[in-house]
Amino acid sequence: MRGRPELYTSYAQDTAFLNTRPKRAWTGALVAFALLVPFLVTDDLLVLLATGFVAAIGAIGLNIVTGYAGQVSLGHAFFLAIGAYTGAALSGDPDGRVIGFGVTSLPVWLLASGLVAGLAGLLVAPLAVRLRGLYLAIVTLGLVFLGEHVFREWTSLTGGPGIGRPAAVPELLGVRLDRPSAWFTGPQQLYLLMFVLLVVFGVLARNLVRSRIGRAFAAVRDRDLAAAVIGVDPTRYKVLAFAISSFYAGVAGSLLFAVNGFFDPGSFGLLLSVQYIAMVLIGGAGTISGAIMGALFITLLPRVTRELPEVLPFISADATGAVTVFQVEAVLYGLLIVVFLIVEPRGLVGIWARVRNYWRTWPFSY
Amino acid sequence: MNPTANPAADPTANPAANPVLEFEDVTLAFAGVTAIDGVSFHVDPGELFAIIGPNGAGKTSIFNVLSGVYRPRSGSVRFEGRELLGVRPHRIAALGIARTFQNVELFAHLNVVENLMLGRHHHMRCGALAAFAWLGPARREELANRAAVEEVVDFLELAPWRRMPVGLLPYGVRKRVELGRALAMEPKVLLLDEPVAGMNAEETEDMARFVLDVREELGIAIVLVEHDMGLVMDLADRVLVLDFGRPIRTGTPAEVQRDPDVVRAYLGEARDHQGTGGAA
Amino acid sequence: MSEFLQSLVRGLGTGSVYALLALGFVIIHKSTRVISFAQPAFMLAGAVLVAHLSPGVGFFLAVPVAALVIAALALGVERTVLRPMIGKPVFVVAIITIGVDVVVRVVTNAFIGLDVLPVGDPWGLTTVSLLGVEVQQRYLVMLATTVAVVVALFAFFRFSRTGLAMRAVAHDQEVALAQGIRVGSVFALSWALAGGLAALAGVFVATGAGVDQQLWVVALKALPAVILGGLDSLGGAVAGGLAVGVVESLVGTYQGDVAPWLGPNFALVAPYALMLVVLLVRPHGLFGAKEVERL
Amino acid sequence: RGGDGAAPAQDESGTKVDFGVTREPCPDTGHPDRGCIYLGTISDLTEGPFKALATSIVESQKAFWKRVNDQGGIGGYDIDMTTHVADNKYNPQIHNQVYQEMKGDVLALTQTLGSPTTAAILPDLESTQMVSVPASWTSLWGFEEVVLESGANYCVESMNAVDFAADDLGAKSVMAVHFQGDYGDDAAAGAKLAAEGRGLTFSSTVTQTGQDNQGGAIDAIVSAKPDVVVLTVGPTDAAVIVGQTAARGFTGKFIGTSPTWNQGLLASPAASAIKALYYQSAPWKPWGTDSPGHEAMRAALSGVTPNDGYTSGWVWAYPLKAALEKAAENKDLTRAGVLNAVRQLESVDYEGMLPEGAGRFSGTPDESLVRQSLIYRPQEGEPTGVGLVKDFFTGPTAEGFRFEKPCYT
Amino acid sequence: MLEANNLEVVYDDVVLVLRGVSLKVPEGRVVALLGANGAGKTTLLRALSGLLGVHEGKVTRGRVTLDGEPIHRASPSRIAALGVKQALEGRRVLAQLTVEENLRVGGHTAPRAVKRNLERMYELFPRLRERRGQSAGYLSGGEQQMLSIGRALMSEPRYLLLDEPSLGLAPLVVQQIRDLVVKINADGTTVLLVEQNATMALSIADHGYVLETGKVVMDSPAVALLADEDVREFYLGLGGEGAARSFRDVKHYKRRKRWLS
Ligand SMILES: Nc1ncnc2c1ncn2[C@@H]1O[C@H](COP(=O)(O)OP(=O)(O)OP(=O)(O)O)[C@@H](O)[C@H]1O
Ligand SMILES: Nc1ncnc2c1ncn2[C@@H]1O[C@H](COP(=O)(O)OP(=O)(O)OP(=O)(O)O)[C@@H](O)[C@H]1O
Ligand SMILES: [Mg+2]
Ligand SMILES: [Mg+2]
Repeated sequence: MRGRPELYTSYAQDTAFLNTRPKRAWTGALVAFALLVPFLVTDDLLVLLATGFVAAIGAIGLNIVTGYAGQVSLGHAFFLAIGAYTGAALSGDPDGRVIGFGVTSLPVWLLASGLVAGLAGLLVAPLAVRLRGLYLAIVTLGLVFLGEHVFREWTSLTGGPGIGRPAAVPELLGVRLDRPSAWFTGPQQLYLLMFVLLVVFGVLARNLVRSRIGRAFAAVRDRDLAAAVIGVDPTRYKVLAFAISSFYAGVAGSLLFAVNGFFDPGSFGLLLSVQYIAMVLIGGAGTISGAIMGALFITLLPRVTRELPEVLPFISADATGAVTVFQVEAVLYGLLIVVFLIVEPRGLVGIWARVRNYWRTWPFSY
Repeated sequence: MNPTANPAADPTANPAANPVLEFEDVTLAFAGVTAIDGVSFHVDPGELFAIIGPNGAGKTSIFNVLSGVYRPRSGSVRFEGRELLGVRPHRIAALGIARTFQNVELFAHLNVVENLMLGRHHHMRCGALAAFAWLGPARREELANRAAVEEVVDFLELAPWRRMPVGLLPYGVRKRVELGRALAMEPKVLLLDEPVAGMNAEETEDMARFVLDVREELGIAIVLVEHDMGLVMDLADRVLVLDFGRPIRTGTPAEVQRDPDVVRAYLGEARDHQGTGGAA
Repeated sequence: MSEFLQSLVRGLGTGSVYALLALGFVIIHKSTRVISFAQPAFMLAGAVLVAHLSPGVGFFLAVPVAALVIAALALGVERTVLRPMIGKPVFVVAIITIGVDVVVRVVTNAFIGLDVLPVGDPWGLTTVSLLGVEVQQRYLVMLATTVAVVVALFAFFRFSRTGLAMRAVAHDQEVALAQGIRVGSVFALSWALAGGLAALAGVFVATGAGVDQQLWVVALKALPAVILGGLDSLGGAVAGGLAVGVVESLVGTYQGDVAPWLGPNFALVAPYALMLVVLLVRPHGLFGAKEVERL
Repeated sequence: RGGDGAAPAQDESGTKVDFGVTREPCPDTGHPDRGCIYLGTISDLTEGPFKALATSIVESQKAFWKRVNDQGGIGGYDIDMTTHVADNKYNPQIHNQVYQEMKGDVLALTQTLGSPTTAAILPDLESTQMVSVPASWTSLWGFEEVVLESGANYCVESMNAVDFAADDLGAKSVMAVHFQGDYGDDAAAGAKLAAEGRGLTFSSTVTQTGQDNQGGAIDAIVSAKPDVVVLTVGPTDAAVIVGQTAARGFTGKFIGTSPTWNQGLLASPAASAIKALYYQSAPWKPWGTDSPGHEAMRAALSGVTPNDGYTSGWVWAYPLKAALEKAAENKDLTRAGVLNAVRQLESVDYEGMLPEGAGRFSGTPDESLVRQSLIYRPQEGEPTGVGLVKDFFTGPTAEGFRFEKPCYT
Repeated sequence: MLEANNLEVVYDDVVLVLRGVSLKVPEGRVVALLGANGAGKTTLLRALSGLLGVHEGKVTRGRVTLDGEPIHRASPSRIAALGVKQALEGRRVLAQLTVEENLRVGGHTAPRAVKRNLERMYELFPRLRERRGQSAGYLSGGEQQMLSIGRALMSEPRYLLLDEPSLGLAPLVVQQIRDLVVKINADGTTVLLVEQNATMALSIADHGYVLETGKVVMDSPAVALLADEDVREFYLGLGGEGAARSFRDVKHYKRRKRWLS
């Protein structure tokens, strides 16, 4: 088969996970590079990247319901919160100020967080399947507000707004991963942990979306009436998409604050939901790699905008003047998102597709 | 296609005695419109049954009743003796009724193979957990169904477009993909809603060939709605003519064509309908 | 009884502000199918502008000037940022409006300064007695203004071609273009209207105490209002806005006695709960158009 | 790499240094012969709820440290607090991120604003021995060794407010209307302790920020009709609450905790109600006071519109200055050295801005607790709109209070 | 005269669809445009009516002129105001609007004549009068097609670009459409007719063009096209001898002949 690497000799090859040689090569290189990163950059960046990986898990989840199944949900923050509180409560100190059960083993609380959030998704889904488009988006946003109210009031669980509680304890086989160990610093360990988890959950999601279930999601998204007539039950798959997406959100939620170690109910507002939608759209809806890229983009963007004023000579680094460097940062953050989406509404994946097409046809246009 | 999966080849079925599809005195009304008004007909196994009638006569509505999208006010619809009213669309599809749509209803962002694979959705069983893992059964099932889909691709000569998102395909090809998706469902009855509308003479011929092949090689009963009289008169075994939701005539193509009511309501005078390609 | 009436009137007063905001959302949605999350920023900007203008030119001149300026600002935003997005996925556009909101709001914040800014309205907290119920003047003014605005809008949409053109643009831009409708102008008009309405609402919100940075949060109350009323119905926006105001007020007054277990401040999220319940029954809100679909 | 770098070292005079201290001069203090101590600031500078307050704190502390540098610096070093200033948008996660970014480059934090935000970095502050100055008055800080608090905390301030209400206003019933979180909960806890101690009827209501979100609080006040309401909210919210309750016929008094006040309220529609009903408690004296510290502050900040955010920022900086001086004296300007110096502080020289004896960081929380606060009333013509009613006093409740744990949890 | 000169159109900056197409639509005539699916007929109409932009398409070479004035850079609304109007392909009704509102939208550029034209459309398509208050999205396929044509006629355009008007219409209605085109043409509207139903199109056209993969391959008077071997075979569905074939006979042999491939 030399010289024709793209020729498939079986459907198995065609449907394989990484079905072309360049894809395999790229993925291998990327993974190798990611594993080297903790030894190349400083802790603060590692913490940021670890957060980005967790966000990517959450964004993959949102992408399943929004990008694949076409149900735009602004309620992701609610499910993230459920995951975060489940994880924190399970692994929390039994004698602490807030509810805790002392089950610190990461796999246990991680799974539990996912399941509880997934269950919540399942409960909400019947409402969600009746609605479409912006109605669904805003009703799920309502969920976020109602959730905020509950978390504000349920202080024995959440510690209350403005006070908060410790997050889930990342302990694996008796080792606290957020504390320095003999070989690694805390951030290095967290980075590696989150990276591995992202790979695991990314591969699982990828499997799902190329299965019959993933196709059913897409069918329901593109045209649910027609989907029903060819044998796909739209209600069932909308519910399933919601549940799976919430499961991912739960997992991500429980991990998200494990990096920081602390969180309060104020973290789960409109802004968080919007950030996740932005991740999905900026990455490119309907692709797993897009969700990951989008999550990293949104997570790293503030860091970039913090660095930008230093290299832009016309901005004074003054913290208090009429125009402060922070206002410039915040404005830049907004502007970058706006400009990015105007230039490439299909997101990072769209840019990638363009680059690829350009090189494919280069040097001929058309 | 997979001949063993062909229901019409099932020796236990008794084609002569039992119609596959029975539509009995069905009435369907929307606010202000009676779309179907006391229509009855039946379709025998292996038969090609055509429904014609002016625009808005209720042809598509009959299809929508058959596939469970519309719930008629009264009447009865039976498929292989089983009552279909009240059964939800995806269940009906699983029972073995497949259709194409008047305004092509493909899943625009998926490619041809994926659209056809969706046709096989109810033949597959794997659940979410198996799908996540992509091991053993899930994978085997995927490959087996993929093979079935590739047969349809060959049958309808869709190979050049296999990996193209259907949203980018020419109209004629899309119509063919839709037929393919219906065939991938391995139905017992195939409902075709204006399969050659918007096609030129040559493309119409191609489509006609596929329809005939389906019927002859797979023995599936077909219900055809079409305004191209050349096609209808040529292919159909029996024709039902509707006007304003009411049946005005059922008979062989030749009988129907001569009926003065049909000519007045639908065909129009002074035209030779035989053999003109295109839509008239 | 008088407690009930007072609560009701307060609800109608704040509700009319929500209604103004909701109208802005609906107008933009009607012509673009997008929810503009930039409305909160326009609202804040309007209030800040009035606060700065009214000491100089007086409140009653400051308000129309500010409404016009914010309308022009919205127009500018539409022209530069939204125009290139015509025909792009609505949720992408919605995220863009969030970016716009951040930018406008941060810039506006810089003009708030360290102190609470009064808008200089003449009503203060004076109350009048109306049929035995003590009512704050400003609520009456809000209600009256809202009614006037709504009547004007209705007349405009009813008697001009533009209303129909807007709906055409919203549903299918290519069709609208093919009929010779100037899609760009329709967009511009709807953004400008929505911007002006937001500014007006902002001023009203600020009449009670003054402008601070958190004023924009009020605009979010318009979301349950538009959903409740139906995204594409002007009448629905008004009804939804008033309903949200009244529900909030009545729940605030009575929930403590009736259902304390819902927690203090449940009133603030009650509109969302109401929205959930209503949408269970009517998936397109009270007055929203059903999606028209057939095979 | 991983890790933060900086290994302990010694400068030429034998002072031990590690993080955030360089031999190179500060970028813009203009003393090329001195080294530089970098301090970090994490505050709410753009979109968050405390932006107005935060900007004045930052500006004031800039002036404070500039004055320190002008007066000769500390142990041969200038202090730089302009290089590492970050905006937390009042979000714990962002707070943590920017903290991680700066933590290798600063010796201590001269400001970390907000409780949930600071809580998000607290374990790290402890483990890295990063001494830091909060921009709040929570009773919790009294128990955190690395956190340098100044003045009466909210809890004590409210105790004194209730005692004042009972003694000077003759109140029989008290209601706490408060935000949730350390600020409101701490104050409400103090008010409750005092009310119970004095045998007053007590009730409390939580509310949220936002002008149209005060309906619940207003309804609660109007229906309970307490003699005195202890308010721990934001200024606009206070205007809405005081104005609307008065409009609905409420005639009881309000005592606001310090962050509740803003002189802009005197220009708001609620002004007349506020002038009639409102009292203001405070941990220290306002902008226009005559004391060496206040005078120095006004001189250093000439040209700004008076605002007590400046006063707070200025006062909060004193203990850190004292700790740095002590550490320099000990020839140990490492983080551990600074923390050690904090443990040795018997008192801090607040230049008259706080009463004698304040700033005893060497003692137990109960010993170092500042129990004195003041009461003001709105008064037009004063620089920050308030005039003194009752000078530094310790009410009976605070006097007898055993400070063994934070007032709220 | 509406004229395209050596037109080249590209979609998405990469897909070249028209490769140097020239076409003339003289005032007062009916011109037919034939071509297989995907040949670029619709694209050509879009280029004439200015609607390429909506589809990320661009005229990269050549020009479109109306009475000698170049219009390929003009906005669609301006072109519509000049009297060039395209009836979009594929029943693009505004589903949420009622039938009558759809028609009114069509009259956007001729607001004064709306009332009269509404009456005219209802006379042409009585079916639409019956359904006037109904949401257009619920109409049957053929009814939607009628609505789409009616909407284009509402503004009394000078040049009407009809994209597959007979699609999905009953034979009787196809005759009506044919008669309608003849009538409005007689009333002074110039028509460019894109059709798959070549028999119908050529029977009323003065002139015809055949488009294949983005190029004009035939450009002759309609009568000449009607007589052409290839046109007869591929577009009219007539066998070489001119007799109608039965579909049952053609099914087992396949032909793949194109002029240019
Ligand atoms: N969901 C619906 N709501 C209201 N009216 C409907 C609905 N579906 C169909 N109708 C009406 O019922 C009538 C029959 O429609 P149907 O689509 O069955 O016609 P048809 O025979 O397929 O016509 P065509 O040949 O034009 O496709 C039409 O007048 C149509 O307007
Ligand atoms: N928006 C678009 N982006 C990219 N390619 C397009 C676009 N629209 C059309 N095309 C391509 O341009 C070619 C010509 O399309 P066009 O719609 O003009 O053909 P047509 O002759 O009208 O065909 P039909 O008979 O199917 O209507 C097709 O190959 C089509 O795939
Ligand atoms: Mg039909
Ligand atoms: Mg076309």
